[in-house]
Amino acid sequence: MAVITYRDALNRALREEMRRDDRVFIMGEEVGEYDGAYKVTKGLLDEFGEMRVRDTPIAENGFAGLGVGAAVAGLRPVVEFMTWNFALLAYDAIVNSAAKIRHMSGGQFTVPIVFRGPGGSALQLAAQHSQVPDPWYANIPGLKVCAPATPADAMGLLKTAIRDDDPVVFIEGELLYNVKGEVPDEEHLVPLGVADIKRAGEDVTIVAHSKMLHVALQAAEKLSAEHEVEAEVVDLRSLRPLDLDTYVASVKKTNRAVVVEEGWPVAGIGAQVVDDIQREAFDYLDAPVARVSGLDVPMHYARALEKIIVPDADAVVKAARHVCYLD
Amino acid sequence: MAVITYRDALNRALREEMRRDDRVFIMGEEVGEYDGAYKVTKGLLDEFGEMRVRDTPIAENGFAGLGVGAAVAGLRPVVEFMTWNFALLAYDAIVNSAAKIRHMSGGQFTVPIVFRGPGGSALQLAAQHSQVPDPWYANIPGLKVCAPATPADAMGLLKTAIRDDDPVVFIEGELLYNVKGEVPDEEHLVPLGVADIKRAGEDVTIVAHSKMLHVALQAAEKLSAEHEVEAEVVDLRSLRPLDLDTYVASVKKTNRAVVVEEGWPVAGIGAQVVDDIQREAFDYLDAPVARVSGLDVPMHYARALEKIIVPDADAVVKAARHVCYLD
Amino acid sequence: MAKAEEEIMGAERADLQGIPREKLLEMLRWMVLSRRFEEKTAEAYQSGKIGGFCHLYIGQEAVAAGAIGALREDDYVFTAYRDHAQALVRGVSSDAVMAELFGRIGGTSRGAGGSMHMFDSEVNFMGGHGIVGTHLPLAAGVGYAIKYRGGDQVVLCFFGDSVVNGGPFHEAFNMVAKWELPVVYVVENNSYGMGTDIDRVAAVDQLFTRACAYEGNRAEQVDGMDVLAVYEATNRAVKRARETSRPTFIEARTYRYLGHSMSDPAHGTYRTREEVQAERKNDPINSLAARMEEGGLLTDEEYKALDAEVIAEVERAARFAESSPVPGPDEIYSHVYADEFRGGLDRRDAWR
Amino acid sequence: MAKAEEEIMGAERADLQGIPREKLLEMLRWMVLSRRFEEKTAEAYQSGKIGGFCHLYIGQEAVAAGAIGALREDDYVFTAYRDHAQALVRGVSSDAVMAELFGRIGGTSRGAGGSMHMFDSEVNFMGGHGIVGTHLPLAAGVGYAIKYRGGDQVVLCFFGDSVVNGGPFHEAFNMVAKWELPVVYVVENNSYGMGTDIDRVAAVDQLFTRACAYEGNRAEQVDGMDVLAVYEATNRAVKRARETSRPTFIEARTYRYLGHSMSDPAHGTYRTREEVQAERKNDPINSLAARMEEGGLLTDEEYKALDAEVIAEVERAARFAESSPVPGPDEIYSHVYADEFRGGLDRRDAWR
Ligand SMILES: Cc1ncc(C[n+]2csc(CCOP(=O)(O)OP(=O)(O)O)c2C)c(N)n1
Ligand SMILES: Cc1ncc(C[n+]2csc(CCOP(=O)(O)OP(=O)(O)O)c2C)c(N)n1
Ligand SMILES: [Mg+2]
Ligand SMILES: [Mg+2]
Repeated sequence: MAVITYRDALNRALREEMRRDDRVFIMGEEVGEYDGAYKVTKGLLDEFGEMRVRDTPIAENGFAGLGVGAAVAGLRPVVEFMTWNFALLAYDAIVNSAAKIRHMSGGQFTVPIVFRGPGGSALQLAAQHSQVPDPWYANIPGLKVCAPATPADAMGLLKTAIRDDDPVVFIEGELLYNVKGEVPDEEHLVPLGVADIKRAGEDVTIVAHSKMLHVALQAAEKLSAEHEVEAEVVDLRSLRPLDLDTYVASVKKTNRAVVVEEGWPVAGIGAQVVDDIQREAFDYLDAPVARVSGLDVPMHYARALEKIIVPDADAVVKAARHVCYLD
Repeated sequence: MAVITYRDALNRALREEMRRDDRVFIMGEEVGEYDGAYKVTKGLLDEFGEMRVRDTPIAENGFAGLGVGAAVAGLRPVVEFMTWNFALLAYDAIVNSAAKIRHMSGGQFTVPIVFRGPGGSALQLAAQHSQVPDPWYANIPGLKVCAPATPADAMGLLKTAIRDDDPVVFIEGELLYNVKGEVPDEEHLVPLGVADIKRAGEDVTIVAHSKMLHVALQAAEKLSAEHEVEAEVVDLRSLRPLDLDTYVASVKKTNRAVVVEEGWPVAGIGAQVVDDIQREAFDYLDAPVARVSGLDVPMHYARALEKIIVPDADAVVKAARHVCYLD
Repeated sequence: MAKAEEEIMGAERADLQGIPREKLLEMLRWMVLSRRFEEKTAEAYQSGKIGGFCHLYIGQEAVAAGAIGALREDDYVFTAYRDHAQALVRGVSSDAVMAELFGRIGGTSRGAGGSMHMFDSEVNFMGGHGIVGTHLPLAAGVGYAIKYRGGDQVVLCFFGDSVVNGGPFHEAFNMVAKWELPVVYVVENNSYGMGTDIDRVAAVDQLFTRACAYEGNRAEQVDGMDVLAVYEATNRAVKRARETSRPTFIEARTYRYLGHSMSDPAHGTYRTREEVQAERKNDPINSLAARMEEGGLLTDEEYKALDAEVIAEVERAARFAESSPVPGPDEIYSHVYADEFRGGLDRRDAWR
Repeated sequence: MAKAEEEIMGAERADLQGIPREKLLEMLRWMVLSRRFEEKTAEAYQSGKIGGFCHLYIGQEAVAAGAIGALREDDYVFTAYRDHAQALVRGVSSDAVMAELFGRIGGTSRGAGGSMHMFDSEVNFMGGHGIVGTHLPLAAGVGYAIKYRGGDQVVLCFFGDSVVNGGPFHEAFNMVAKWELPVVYVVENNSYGMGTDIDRVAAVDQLFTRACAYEGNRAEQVDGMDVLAVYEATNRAVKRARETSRPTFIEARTYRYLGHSMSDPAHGTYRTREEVQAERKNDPINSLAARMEEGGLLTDEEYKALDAEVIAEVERAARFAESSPVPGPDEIYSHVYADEFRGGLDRRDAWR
């Protein structure tokens, strides 16, 4: 298995799927001549040409809608948002068109499209450029939503998303592009809607996704090394469908849970996970489920505050100790 | 106390605030010459003239943004969306501009604006016109969010929202406009962020808001009449801030809860309420909290299916009996 | 009668403006069908058989008939929520359109879409969209797909006058012009967006002039009450799109006789009875029929027979709709996803 | 020397194109300040004192200086994320701008906004907006407020070339034209939106011609490397806005010497070194200085003194920024709301 970056894993997924199926094309700002703002589409224009690697004007609602139309007509567009912060302008195209056309047409038309790009905060990008869009899309029936944390999952999920007949919102981690990991050399597909236990443990379940998986894993190491707590870390990978079987089963084993997310707390993904756990594993819970989320504020520019706002391993450790009644 | 409709209560609130403060103006599609698509702005153009009652082109993002600019410059705009379904086009203006300018400017500029209009399903309006936007806004720090259920609350909250210095998302019930109720003759203000116990009870807490409050109250009557269960019904009224003190206290008394909402389940308002309850009242809970939500599908046009998709009193009764271990 | 004169008369008998009698009859029938269908729709709505928002097209029939008349079978049609006539003219069966209005399984979308969301993949009828202006980028996307595959089909996209002030219009127009996509955009300028006179909200006097901002996008204004004018303009645009893959913007000036939707009166608030009456004099069906009669291409009896046949079709459609089953609960999740995933929280609908 | 000649010479000594020496010197100083400030910014960014996205304006200084130079104190200024020069020229203190870049309490937004979000209510500097094009409707809203109150202020709104293809541009332009709002929109056409040549994405050859779609919106193209041309065009537009409450669209053709942001090289991917070098010959600061020297309005010593003074100001700003405190945790919630409500879930940050 090769060790490659998350960025290269995405690039490989795109390239493989574009080679495999000539209906697949990518469009977005700077995806072509510039190789992508984050270089995820590097080299694709050279290999596939302008019709299949299309630089767009800055018109998120327009080109997202154009992608939806192309999908309805049988192509398989991958629409890149330079970041998900700009996709607020395309919220209508995604929610009112992509998610609903199949249903509104009584199943006559399908919308096999992937909307992808980085989400979450990076480093000091401030309020308009540091948002986690996860719950805005996970709430919407008609969409599927992924948020991979590792290169292998990024590759496997993106390939599956492109082959899927439904619209998939694919949220990458802006700070994960340089993260390295093993990726199978052969074709690698990860099913949508299936969580993954990234670390086994008996004492507490930590549920996380995307960038927060890494924070959760760090916390698990600290808990093990410093507090004699063995955490099981569940990586959601998909946010719609949510794989509640996996995290509920884990909590039934550990009897305690901490749910971590980078986004804002109110009606976040974590709230849903808590709801599922308390409903399905009520009698197994030895403590209320704790949530660790981004603080309930627009992101600050100042690095010192950004560091506090985004959850870190210490916060997760504290919450885990709390649900283990160790504090 | 006069008995008036929810529509007239809103109209009275607008008129009183426009008379009281000449910085208040309203803009939106058909708010002027047509008296509003739902007649909420009836007579205002005649009384206040074109600058203060402004018919707009169909350009939701544009006029919402224009409202934000006017607010930053010191006016107090009320921006009407004909329905919240169209505000998906304005999501960026609300989330990236209205909610963040105060923070991004370090508190130098405030954004005293109200975005209002009907949300939720009405009758057979199908997928694009029957959406509940509540969680998309409740998730966003920088906004305040209201969703009143009665004429008195509609009036009192709208007046408060207009006087508030922060951007308020005000979600009316499309099917509530004709609902009648008592409204104080004197000036009536309802604070933001304060829930209201609309029915007292000992056996189970039902949390609801907007249209679902009426469903919850019906269910409570049935539970009392047919099942000897006395439900306490908490009307959230505001979705941000959420008044968790009130519903947590109620659950500490009843030890059981059902959370009802019209919208989609995944990461909905109800998920957050469940999270709050299980965290703050864990030791008081005699059963997992149940949620009753709209089904996880785009709305069907066919009346028979719409009736199933939107929660009704029977569904709430079933859930309440379940948490009372009566089924 | 001199030979030459006879020839001219002969030519006139066989066509109007070079459009053969067959085509004229077809367009006439489409317009009458649209009209009669919607008269029935209004009746069914009043009696509670149809619900929701329902926007009638009466008065505007020449636009759908003339424009869609210029298409080939494999071309595509998009429109907004005022979509019954476009669907019928495009060849969606009147049974299926009526059943959709009734919310029945026999409807185009099995009752899921209703009045505003007609779709028919058989005839490339692409909907039926409810959020003003947002189908313009979708139409551009189908144009992109055509170009991508090297096909020579054309996309025809109708929309209302109020669309020209919105962002989606601008973004779509820029992309189709820049990328040279085979899309024909037709604005049905009926002067009003709901109760708002377009002149009160558009900072442009003639809508078609907005094309000036998109080089490569040709624009033309036609009398939308004249089906032949619409047909000819669309023919030119379709030819240009098919042969050179370039967009055209057609402004068809038309008029809706009835209210914006079933809940809006025909006149009163924002326009006078006199205005509506004056416009009604210029009826697109009457004027085509009259011109065909003058030209000796249609007799009164023929017209009556056509009308009777159409009425029979519409009545049959209503009976079909009435007898088609109401969708059952098993339909609720059946078309949300292409696979078996039926929603995020299966276990949540336990209370129904 | 004849009397008349002397008079002319005298006039020439006192002004260029009728613009008095005072004003010329002011604009020259603004441009030099912008340039020197950003040179320091680049240095501080390289050494890690500034973070996030940071977009420099070097090369474009004539646009901010010329346009803002035409304003009155009580007018308003909006711009995008490339906002340091606009802030400085508008009169925001260089200390506060630098401290904001450093993310310190002494910054314009107490370190909450950073490079992209400069705001200063003291001088009606309205930001500093990061989502392309979305500040155009905000500027229209301030125009609405002015008209509402019957004032005669003007709103000046800068934006980049890529904005002209987006919906917010269209919606804002339509509203300001229709409602006759006193807004002057200035597109800083530096030919590129990040790495995309505007000609590759805009279906129009000359950007200012897009105004054709909005009657009542006058348009004008100016050499954005010539501060006097920008000043004069903006003067005309401001006069029109102030006196008749009507909008103008100015296209200032300019050029950015450096990359799009600190992470983008000045040339390589999407433009050549030669192109950048050729454009640099046309430097707005040098050419104003040269013209003033030719006109006898500036000596080399005067210029050097001005530059030295500016450099001192910038160094002082950097020292101020450096010594200004880093915001503490008590700042986190302090400006989200106007009242005491500090977020939805107070009890959730227990783990920090
Ligand atoms: C984005 C959006 N805003 C508002 C509405 C509500 N609405 C439905 S139709 C309509 C008027 C549209 O007028 P026009 O485009 O001229 O079409 P017409 O109804 O005349 O065919 C409005 C405002 C909507 N459906 N979508
Ligand atoms: C809506 C939106 N899409 C994409 C971006 C990412 N982005 C930031 S700047 C930029 C290019 C803007 O170019 P232009 O408007 O010409 O301004 P310039 O940078 O040349 O000053 C892009 C694509 C954004 N900030 N907002
Ligand atoms: Mg119209
Ligand atoms: Mg540019």
